[in-house]
Parts: sequence; structure tokens; C-alpha cells
Amino acid sequence: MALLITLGATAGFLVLLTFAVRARTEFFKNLDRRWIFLLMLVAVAVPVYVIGKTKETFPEKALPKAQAVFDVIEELNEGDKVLLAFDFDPGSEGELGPMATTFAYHCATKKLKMYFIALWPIGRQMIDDNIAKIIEPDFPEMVYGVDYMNLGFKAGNEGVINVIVTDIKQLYTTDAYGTDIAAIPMMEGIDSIQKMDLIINVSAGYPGTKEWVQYAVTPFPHDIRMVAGCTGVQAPLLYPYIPQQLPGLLAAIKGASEYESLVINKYGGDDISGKYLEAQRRMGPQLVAHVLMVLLIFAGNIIFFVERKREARS
Amino acid sequence: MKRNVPLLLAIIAGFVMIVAFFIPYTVSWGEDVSIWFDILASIAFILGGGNLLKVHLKKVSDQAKGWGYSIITIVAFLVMLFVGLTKLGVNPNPQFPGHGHWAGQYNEVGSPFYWLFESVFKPLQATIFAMLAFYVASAAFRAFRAKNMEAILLLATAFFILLGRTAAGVFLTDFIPEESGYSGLRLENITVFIMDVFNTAGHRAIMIGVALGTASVSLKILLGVDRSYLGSGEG
Amino acid sequence: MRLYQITTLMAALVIHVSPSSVQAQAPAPPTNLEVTDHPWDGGKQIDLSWDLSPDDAELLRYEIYKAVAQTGPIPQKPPKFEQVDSVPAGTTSFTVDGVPFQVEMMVRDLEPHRTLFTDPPLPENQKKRLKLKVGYVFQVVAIARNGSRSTALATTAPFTPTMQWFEGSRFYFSFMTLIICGAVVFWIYRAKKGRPIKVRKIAGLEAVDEAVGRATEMGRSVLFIPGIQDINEIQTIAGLTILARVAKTAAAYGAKVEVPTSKSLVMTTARETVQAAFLEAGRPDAYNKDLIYYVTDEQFGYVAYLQGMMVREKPATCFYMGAFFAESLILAETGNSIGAIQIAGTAMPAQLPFFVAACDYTLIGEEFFAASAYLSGEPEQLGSLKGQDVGKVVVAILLLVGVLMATLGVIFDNQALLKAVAYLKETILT
Amino acid sequence: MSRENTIWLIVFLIGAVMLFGRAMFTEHGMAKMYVEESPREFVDLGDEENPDWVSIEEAPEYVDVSAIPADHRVSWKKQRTSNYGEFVQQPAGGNIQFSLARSIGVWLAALLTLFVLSFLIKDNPFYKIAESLFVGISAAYWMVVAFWDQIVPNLIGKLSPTFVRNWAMPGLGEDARQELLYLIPLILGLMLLWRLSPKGGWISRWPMAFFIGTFCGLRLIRFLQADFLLQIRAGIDPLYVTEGGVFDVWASLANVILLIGVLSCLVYFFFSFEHKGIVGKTAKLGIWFLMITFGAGFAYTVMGRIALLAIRLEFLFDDWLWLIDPTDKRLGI
Repeated sequence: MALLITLGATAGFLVLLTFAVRARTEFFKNLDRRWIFLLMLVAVAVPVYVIGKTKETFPEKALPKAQAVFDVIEELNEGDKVLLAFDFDPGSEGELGPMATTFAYHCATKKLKMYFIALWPIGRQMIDDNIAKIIEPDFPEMVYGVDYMNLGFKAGNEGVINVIVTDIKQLYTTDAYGTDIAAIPMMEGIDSIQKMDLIINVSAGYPGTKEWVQYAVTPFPHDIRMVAGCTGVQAPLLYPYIPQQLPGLLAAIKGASEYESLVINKYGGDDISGKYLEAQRRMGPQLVAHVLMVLLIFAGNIIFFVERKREARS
Repeated sequence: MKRNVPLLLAIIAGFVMIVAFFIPYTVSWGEDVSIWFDILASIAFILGGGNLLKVHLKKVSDQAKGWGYSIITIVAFLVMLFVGLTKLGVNPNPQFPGHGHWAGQYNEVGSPFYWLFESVFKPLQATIFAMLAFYVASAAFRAFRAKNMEAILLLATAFFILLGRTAAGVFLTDFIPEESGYSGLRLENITVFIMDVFNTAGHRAIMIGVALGTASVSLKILLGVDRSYLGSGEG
Repeated sequence: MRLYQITTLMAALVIHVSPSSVQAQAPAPPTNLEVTDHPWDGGKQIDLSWDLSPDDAELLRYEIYKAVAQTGPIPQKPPKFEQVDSVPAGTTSFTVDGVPFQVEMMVRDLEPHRTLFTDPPLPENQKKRLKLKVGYVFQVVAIARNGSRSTALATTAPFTPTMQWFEGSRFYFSFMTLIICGAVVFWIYRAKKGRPIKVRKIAGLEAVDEAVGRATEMGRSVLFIPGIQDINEIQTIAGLTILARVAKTAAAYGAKVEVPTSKSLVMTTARETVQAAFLEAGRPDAYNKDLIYYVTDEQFGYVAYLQGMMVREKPATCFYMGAFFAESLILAETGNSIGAIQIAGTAMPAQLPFFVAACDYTLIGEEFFAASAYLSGEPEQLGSLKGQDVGKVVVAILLLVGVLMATLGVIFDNQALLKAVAYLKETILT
Repeated sequence: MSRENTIWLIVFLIGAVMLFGRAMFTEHGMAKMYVEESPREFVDLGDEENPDWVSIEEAPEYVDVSAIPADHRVSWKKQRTSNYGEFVQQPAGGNIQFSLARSIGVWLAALLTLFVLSFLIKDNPFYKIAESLFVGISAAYWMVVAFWDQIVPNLIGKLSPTFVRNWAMPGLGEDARQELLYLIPLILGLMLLWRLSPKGGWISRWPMAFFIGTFCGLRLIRFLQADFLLQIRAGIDPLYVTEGGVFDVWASLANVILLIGVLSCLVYFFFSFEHKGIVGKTAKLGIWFLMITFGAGFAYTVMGRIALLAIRLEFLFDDWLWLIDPTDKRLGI
């Protein structure tokens, strides 16, 4: 039924558009792209506003890749060690911020030990934001140095991974705040990241998931397990690594939203703060904008065919 | 001296790195050199920053078109540099309070550097990035026209994935039961199939090709066949 | 060093600690556990072998445990065994990975044994790190189907792996590297000898000269963007090689080439390249180094500058050659809106769709690397392309053989074939 | 002034007046930012030789803190970003207060966001301001980051750990030893900078050649291992797949398509033959596969880009205009 209505509406729209294009071919042929910009702005702004006001979100259904990420983390037990590598910056916070939030929330509710690390200079700020936003207010019982810690940023890109995969203390003598590593209780016995039970990477590009796979997972397939969340651009590149090197992957805001719904449905309870629903909220503008994109593609083709027909006639 | 020494340096360094990979004792050399490179790139900021100042100062002194904007660039550059390098307004490190502000974090919350980052750098970076939302729309409108088989495949794939990755995809093909043998035809599952199979195939081939291309370009440089990076040999 | 290697009292401690809880009908343990160094490795692997337990038929698996047992005078805690892995019943050997022959230790961890260190004495600095040679002890436990465990079969003395001069696990890889590099070198050599090299046309490359020519006619500039990665990225280097050709053509036509860069080192190298190109074209006087300048390291700052500049100066031709990220579409769309001819080349698969959608010509992945060879027109460079093709043939053969073996193996359930496939995947192709 | 410009000016003025009115005369104190400032105070209980700093809360009771001279005390306020909701609900005597600097920051951020978006209409002075500002700020930003995160710890810190420990990195372990090996990058760096001198600029080619050579070697190996070998390995799968003893049509089909796809794309990349005849047909199939790949890549990226625009608009609606409050920062105002 839903299909029929949608198909009907689309067909109606297309017919109308075809007539419009025929009537005003010149206008559509040289369509000022600013009209498209305006449509896009409206398509995103209106749902952002409406959802921001009503706080209603679309239902989400988790697909296998997000489910796999969730399952891998679910398999861990209280006290297991997780390395959270935040390799992104404010530019891609729209996509990756919700993932980072949900990862931290999931790990914190499961009482995993969290080790934050960043290969991007600004990643360090993302870690601090995350701690200030999630752990400090909502998990006040967690103690820095015992339940979570911040290794901070180290320059050197994949070189850093290459070293810490066998010897973490060679590069990290202090944590992000200048405390001697040896004085931090949860660093006891951690000589390399092979001691981690899982690596979670949130990545916006280089260095990121690909480098973690190449330099950490590939050489130590039995000792290092990893799941990742990445931007839409990167996702297709990482598919060849699934499932051997990468059991699960959250791709862009959609993946974030699926994972978020899994975590919140299981642990969130009824009265969950809006900050944990960010990805699902963002799927609203996403839906409208995607539909707009599809209609634009249709429209472009109608213009193309009408034009071609006209040219053939003349 | 001007061309042969550097060429020799490149050749030796390159082949040493290749051989080192197979010898356990030397396998970490590559990491050391990577760190050195990052240091060199940091030192090179003096060249870049100097060039930036030179270009804009020249514009200002020539009163070239738009020289007023060059003043903004110069002032912004110098202010940010000063605030950051002097750690202006940064609190001491609570671990070492006696050390003064030099031991603090250069981007501490509340410091002027942080303020500039939050209210200028961050919104500008994120907004320029966000402009892509508009550009993808206009590119799709213009370029995705069914001119030939290639274009049809491009646009059809984009079409399926765009729909399949939102609630619309689930909604549209909801009538196909999930447990039935046809569940593969549900839009979200078509998306997954395209990604897993066609996309993987394409990317795998591209990756293999890129690896070969990289190896070949590297070899050409290491054999001295391609020397365009070395310049002319003139001073 | 001598002193660090003293083998001490560890052996005695090995036997009495065992994770097993012996039950009533416990199976007999395996016997004759032997430890040998794994050949051809970086001193991080040890081979274990044992004789089957007499009760092997009733066994489920063998569990393997390892513990560090220092060979030097280090605090002697009882060795803490941790499980390495488990292997199914009937197995008699296992290679333990991740057992480095030496580890780094802080002086304060050795402090209780300061008296032992007379030659050389321990440094005063408590946090000083020392490299110490270490050994390992192992246990193998048989696990029966009903879950009961045998007593542990343990090694008697700590064993230290040794580091060889060649990494054996990379033997096949070195062989593969030799084939591919050898093929490239062979064809370059052949081309140098003057044998003709025939290479297919690459769409878009013919357009390079034309595009520069058009810019000259229109009296506008040529914009060349070498990507946003630094000079340590091969794509940037390949991009600069193409810049050499573009600059040479532009010098010959008298067109202006503008190269804004986002890395200082790329600016430096690009200046060398362009200057050389102008010299080669016989127009050294026309070279203006101010046209090659640094903008900012920030990706989007660079893009903000470029899109503004493109709209204002309206270059007639834009080249995007190098490593690109999100900026690809911003550049290509802006270029499109000002009606420039756009030629892009990159090996960043994620950005290729945008260049394909918005540029006139796009060099895809390997084509981009090939372009530099192709454009130079030198036979040696073209020869390298032939070498690359050999690499592709190797891929095709390996893929076809591997898939054929795997398929036949599955259809006829032939264990020998399946084992061969596993060897191919796990040993040769790693 | 052209008609278009007049219209824009009027639109801007109306917008500005509305914003100002909303900010001044309604409860929606737009873009007001709040911070929590917690005081930190430390005193030095040691002497000149051996300073012993403790926070004032941890000072032993027998010490009369107030008697410690000013040069043995340090105090500052640590800032935490807060919000209107917390400000209203804080208990009496709380430390959350209005921050003028932060509020101006939000306004600046919002205006710069609009300046950049205005480029979509056409190039204009506002965009030019944003652009010049961004170029200057970001170039300096990365220089500062390079200085504090690279030069100080990795160069100066290696060459003179004592100096760096006393100056900017007191947390640098006592075990940090001088590593003279790091003279090499320093010397290479100086050679590079020699370019600035009027004569002998060619010396800067040496470090460049060294690094280009090194990375050629490194990348050659890395790419062949990670992308070449491992991709072949990943491609070796049986074309006949069984699931629990039963023939699995879809999985088998997927593997067949994968194999054909990879091989035909490789044929497309083949340089030795012209794309004619059977080679041409296979190459064509390869292009089709590539096009599907690109279509998928395009659509995936669209997803991400829209999310980026959404978060910018959320910032404008939420933090700046106080129109929506999805994360309950302002008790639903």
C-alpha cells in the first residue's frame, strides 16, 4: 500500500514536472543552480526545526554491519579494556559526533575500561568534549585513571600505531594531562595495545580506520579486534576489510543512527536525554534531503529527455 | 652537487628502506624517518608562513585589488600565532602549579586561543565542509543524466543507495516479508548487496591498481628515471 | 650484557603452578614437550611440539599456556601463566607468537636485586629503562570431552627466541616484490635499449595540451592543484610530475600557471619543478616563483581560498592532480560553475565519483600514476607501464588459480585442495 | 546601487532588526552562554630548592595557609562550558555565570557561518572577510599545533630534555634521555631553510631528496603488502558456497560477480593493449563495475554531507537563535 501511494505520488510529480519542463524548457535547461541550493536548504532546515521542536524521530532498523558492532561490544565483560581512538575534527562532527557519544555511553554503561587516544591534533579536543559531555555528568562514579583515561594526541600518524602496537610506553610517557603513565592504575600491565580487548575507532579520514586496520589489525589478527565508525565517504573503501579485519562498521549517520537505536533501546530507559538521540534526530533531514536528491535526479533526466526530443525534432 | 648528490641520496635512502623491511633488526627505521619528516614539515612552516606574509604584504603595499582583505589575513595570522605561541591566558598545569602558564595546555578551555578556535576556526571549517551538501545536489542534478550505459549505472546505483539508506527504503519495500526467500529484494538488502559485491569488486581493483602504480612511480624515482622533483640543477 | 643473561632459578618455579584443577577421571597429559626457536623471524616466535596424550581419542583439545620467565636477575614472582590458544585433539605442534626475546624494563622494577648488578651496576636513575633478555616457559594441558583437564605438561627451562637476519614470514612477499619490481625494471631497461613500446591511449591526456592552449587563447590562467597531502605522499609526487609537463606546455604557449599549495614542502618542490620546466621549454625568464605559493595547511581554509579565487579570477583550465579529500567536489563544482575545462587525477577512490561527475576528464587510480609516465613521452617511463601490466597478470593468475582450487575443493570436499588454498592465503599471500 | 543589491540590503536590515528585537525584548536571550568557573588554589609548602606544591584543600591542617606569602601561592579559575538550564537550576552560591566573551563567540560563529553560506548566492564582501580571516587563523593554528606538538616534544625535547622539562613539559619523565640522533632532522631542517638565503638554495634539495627517496621505498613496500597481496588474498573464495551443506545461491552468485568484477576492472587498467575487440568489451564491463562503485560512493557521501549541513543549522537554530532545544540545554525554551 505504502508503495502504491508513493509510486502514485512520484508518478504524479513526474508528469507535472514533464509538463512544466515542456512549457518552460529554456528556464529549466539553464536552471540557475541557486534554486537547487535553496531547495536543499529548505529540505534540511525544515526537518531540523520540526524535529528539534517535537523531538520525534523515525523508527530505525539495524542492518547487519551496525548490529555486528553492537554485538562485538556486547560480548565484552565488565572491566574489559577498550581503546577508543577518536580521529576526527569538528568538520565531521555532524556524522561522527553521535557515534563517539554512543560508543562512550555504551562502554560506560557496560563498565568497560576506556582508554582514549587521538591521532588527529583536534581529536584530543573531541575526547575532552566527550568526557565532559557524557562521562562526567552521567557517570560520576567513574574515576579518572581507574575507569577511563585520556592518552591524548601524538603526532606521527600511522607511525604511532606502528609503535604502540608492540610498545606503548616508548611513545607515551605521560597521559594527556601530563601525569606520569606509571602513576595511572589502569595502565598497569598495559605494555602494548595488544592488551586491549577491543579497539573502537571513530575516523574521518587519514590517519584513520584504514591505517588502524593496516598497522594494528593486519599484523596481529589474533590479538587485536577492532570495530569502527566512519564517514560516508570512507565507508565504501573499508568494505573490502569486512569481516576479516573489521567485524563491524558504522557507516555515516545512518550507521550511527542504527547503532544508537540498538544501544538506547537496550540501555537507555524511557527518560533518555536528547543528547543520546542525536543520530536518530539527524535522520529526519537526511530522509527529506535524500528524497530531494532522488527527485532532482529524476528532474534532471526529464529535462535531458525533453531537450533531446526537441533537438531531434528540429 | 646540485643534482647528482640529491639523486644519490634519494636512491640510497629508498633502497635501504625496502631492504630494511625484510630484516628484523632494521624494521623500525621507517618509523624514525617518519618522525623526522614530521619535524621537517614543522620546520618548513617557517617557509610557508613567511611566504603567506610575503604574498599578502606585497598585496597591501601594491594596493592590489582586494588589499584590504589581505590586511585581515595578516592580522588574523599574527594574532593567532602570538596567542598560541605565548600560551596567552593559559592556566598552569594543575599537576605542576609552580611551573607557571608555560606548562599549561595551549588550547585550554577558556583561553584566547580556545576562544578563537571555537568562534572562528570551528564554525568556518564546519560551514565550508557543509557547503558540500549543496554541491552534491547540484552535481547530481547536472551530471546524473542517462546519456549512456555508464551514466545509467552510475545514477541507478546512486538512486538505490540513496533510498535504501533512509527510512524511506525500509518503508517502500515493507511489503516483502523479511523471512521469505525474496527478502533480498528489500531495498535495504539490495543496498547491502551492491555494497558488498559490486562496490567491493570495484574498489578491490582500484586498490590493486593503485598499489601497482605507487610501486611503479616509486621505482621510477629510485631508478632516477623520473627526476622532475629535483628541479633544473640551477641554483 | 653477560649478567643479564644469567639463567636463574626460574625452572624450579615452573612446575608447581598450574591453572588446572585435576578431576577424578582426568585424561593423561601429553608428553615430551619440546621448545625450539622459530626459524627466520624477528625473535618473537617460538615453536612447540609434543607427543599426543595416550587418551587423545577422548580429547577435545589441547590448551597452550605461556609465562614470562626472565633469564636475568629480575624480581622473581611465580610465573603467571596465561592461555595463548587452544588446538584441536590430534595436533602435535603450535607456533607461539608475540614472545619477544627482549623487553624494556625500568630500573625501579629491578631495584630489589640491585646487589646482583655489579657488572655493569644499575644506573641511579629509577626511571631509566633497560633492555633485558627474557625467556618463556610453556604448558600444554589436555582437555577431555567431558571437560576434565589433565595435569599440565610443562617445559623445564626458560627459552629465549633468537632474532634472525631475515624475516622468513616475508619470504614469499619479498619474492613477489622482486617479480613486480623486476618486471618494471626489465621493461624500463628494454625501453632504454630502444625497443619500441606500445601503450594504449589514456582518455584525457590528449586534452592536457589542448586545455592549456585554450587558456592561452582566452588570456586566462591555468590553475594547478597538487592535492592537500604533503610531499611524502606518492600521489603528490606523481601530481608534480604532471605539473612539470603542464608547466612546460604553458611556458611554450606563454600561458600563466598558478599553483597554490597547502603544504610548505610541496610549494618548495613545485617551484623546483616548474622552474626546471620553464628552463627546458627555453623560457627561463618567464618563470615567476610568486605564482607558486602557500595558502594554509588547513584543508578547508585552503578550499575557502581556492573557491573564492576561482570565482574571481576565472581560470580557463583547472588541473586537480594529487591526493584529494572532501574538497574535491567543492573545487570541481566551483570550476564547473565558472566554465573551466577540468582535468582531474587521483588515486583516492572515495573522491573519484565526484571528479567523474563534475570534471571533463578524470584519471582513475592507476591511470593517474600512468599519466606521469605517459605525458613525459620518454620510452623508459612508458616501459614502466608494461611492468605494471605484469603485476596485473600475476593478480589474475593468482586469483583464478586460487578460486579454482577453492571451488573444486568445496565441490569435491577435497581436503588436500582446501589445505593448498589455506597455504596460499595464510602463508604466501601475507 | 543595483536593484539586486538594494533588495539584499533590505533583507539584511529586516533580519538584523528582527534578531536584535528578539535578543533584547524577549525571554529568548539569544546566544547567551554560561560557564562554570571553579577556583583552583595551590600553595608551595617547600623551600626554594625543593618546591612542594599542594592544592589548598589538600594542605595539612597544621599549616596556616593564609600566612603563606603571595609568591608561594598560585590560583586561577578553571572554566567549564555550561548552559542556561544548569544556570537556572544551580543551587544558591553556584559558580555558573553568564559569559560575555563566550556569547560574543557564538554570535561571531553564527555570523561567520552565514557569511560563508552567502557565497552560495554569489561572491560577496562578507564571504571575502570570512575567507581571509580563515586563511590567516588556520595557517597560524597549524603552526602553533606544529610548534607545541612537534617541535617542542619531538625535537627540542629530544635534544635537550632538561630544558624542555623546566620550561614547558614538567611531566616529561626523568628517564627522557638526550637523543643526538635528532640532530639529523634539525640539520636537514636548517638545510631546507637555507633556501631563504640569497645563495646556495640548491642545498635544500638534499633533505627533500632524502625524504622523497625514503618514502618511495616505504610506500612501495607498504602498498604492495597491504593493498596488493591482501586484496588478492581476500579475493580467493570458492564460487560454490554451501551453507550448512546446502548450496547457497546468493553467496555463490556474489562470489562469481566479485571475481568477474575484479578481473574486468583489471583489464580496463591494462596499458599494453588498445581497448578493442574482446579486450575492449571486457574493459567496458570493467568500466560498468567502476561506475556502480562510483555511484555507491557518491550516494554514501551524500549522506555524510547532509548531516554536516544539519549540524550547522542545528547550531544556528539551537545555540544562536534559541529556536529549538533538542538536548534540553535550556529547559525547553
